[in-house]
Amino acid sequence: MIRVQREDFDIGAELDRLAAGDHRVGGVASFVGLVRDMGGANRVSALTLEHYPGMTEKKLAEIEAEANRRWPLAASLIIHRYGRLEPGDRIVLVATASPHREAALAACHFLIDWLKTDAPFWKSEETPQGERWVEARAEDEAARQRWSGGG
Amino acid sequence: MIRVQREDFDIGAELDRLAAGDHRVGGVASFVGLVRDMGGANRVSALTLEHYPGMTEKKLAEIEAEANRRWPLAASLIIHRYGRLEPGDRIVLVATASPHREAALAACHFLIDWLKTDAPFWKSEETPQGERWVEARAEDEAARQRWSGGG
Amino acid sequence: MRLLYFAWLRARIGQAEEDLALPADVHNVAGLLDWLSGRGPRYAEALRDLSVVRVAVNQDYVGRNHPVRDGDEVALFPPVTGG
Amino acid sequence: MRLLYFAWLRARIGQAEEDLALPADVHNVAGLLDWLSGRGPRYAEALRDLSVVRVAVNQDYVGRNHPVRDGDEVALFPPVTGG
Repeated sequence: MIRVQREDFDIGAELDRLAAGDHRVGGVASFVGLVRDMGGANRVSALTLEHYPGMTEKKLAEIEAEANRRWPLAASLIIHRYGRLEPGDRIVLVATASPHREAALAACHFLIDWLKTDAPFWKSEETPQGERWVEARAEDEAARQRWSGGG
Repeated sequence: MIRVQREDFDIGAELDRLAAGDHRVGGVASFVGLVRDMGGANRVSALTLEHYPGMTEKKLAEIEAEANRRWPLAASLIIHRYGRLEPGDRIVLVATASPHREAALAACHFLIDWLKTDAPFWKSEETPQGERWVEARAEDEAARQRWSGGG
Repeated sequence: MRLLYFAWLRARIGQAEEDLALPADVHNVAGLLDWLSGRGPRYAEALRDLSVVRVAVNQDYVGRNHPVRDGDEVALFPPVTGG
Repeated sequence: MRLLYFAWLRARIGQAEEDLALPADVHNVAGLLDWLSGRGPRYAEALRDLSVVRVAVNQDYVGRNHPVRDGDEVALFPPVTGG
């Protein structure tokens, strides 16, 4: 399941719901991305996430379908927020449930790596020097490339 | 932090507490292990987890220290339950918080893999054929070996 | 054709979207970017470094040779930074 | 010496722990396992296949050559299955 929303989410409730009643599930892996403020010269007082409504949902659904094609998942969930967020706020939740620990862990890792490079979101940060657009990181592209070649 | 307990835990509360107030944290990875019942001939109505009090805490603390040595973690948490549990019940929670997504994900994976082979817990299952001790899986040993050789 | 701009491309061009009639001699993404660059200083500035401009046609990432047609939804944006 | 048994080793031996005086000629884990096997049919049965018996001395995993001394806490158990 995918959700793109302005509102915060409740991790415990989401993870409980993910595997609820399915007793074949042996493991639930999750990743939560938070707004980070490293302080000092890189002080970030807030960030705003912009996205491409329509394409975002399409890409997240494709990414989720690909994870389900590669691993035997009982359930998966991607929630991505947009709008203005402050340090410590939750941005994204990726969660996977599977009978097998390795499948849940690998699929979760795959989903967040792909989402970083394929989901049309853009961050701008509020800093002491004014607003600035976050630049894409080469490491994110490299992390994504690891999963190329058909799992 | 490590905890060995009979009681259930609240994932949302634990994950919130893990990174609370630390704005350098950009990602929280977690894995929850659940009691699984694959049904059919392998029907499991409950399992009982026995452990070695004293050594369990020692080993979990060593595993956690090793993860913190290998990756730049802001916080980590292992909660492992013992006693009688039913399908769908939570057994274990591993969670890691880091400024860096890759560190949080890798450390979480490492912790659950090591815990599977190094923490002195034993499961016995209640099945239609009576009680049986769960046997160790070669895959778990192989998964653990991947992390050998100093990170 | 509907054009959408995101992030600093939106900021530099000064609008989030516009409807344009595609010139007859523009057949693909490369041609569209070239034609847009000539529409004024804001476009020229926004599209100065095409190595950091990504394009989606009808909500799929495409390369520079991808065809464009009137009726398409074409989006221009920098490399994504979500997650 | 304090001996602890877990999982099916506890079940087969019939107790969770016992205090024993270490015979003078037992110096390491291998010697201890050999001596224990001779203490009766329950021990012999429990320790029949040593390939599935793990040993911890003072709460650390050890090999068969590890020394044992009176005063040690020695635990015998099958391969672990937690998590």
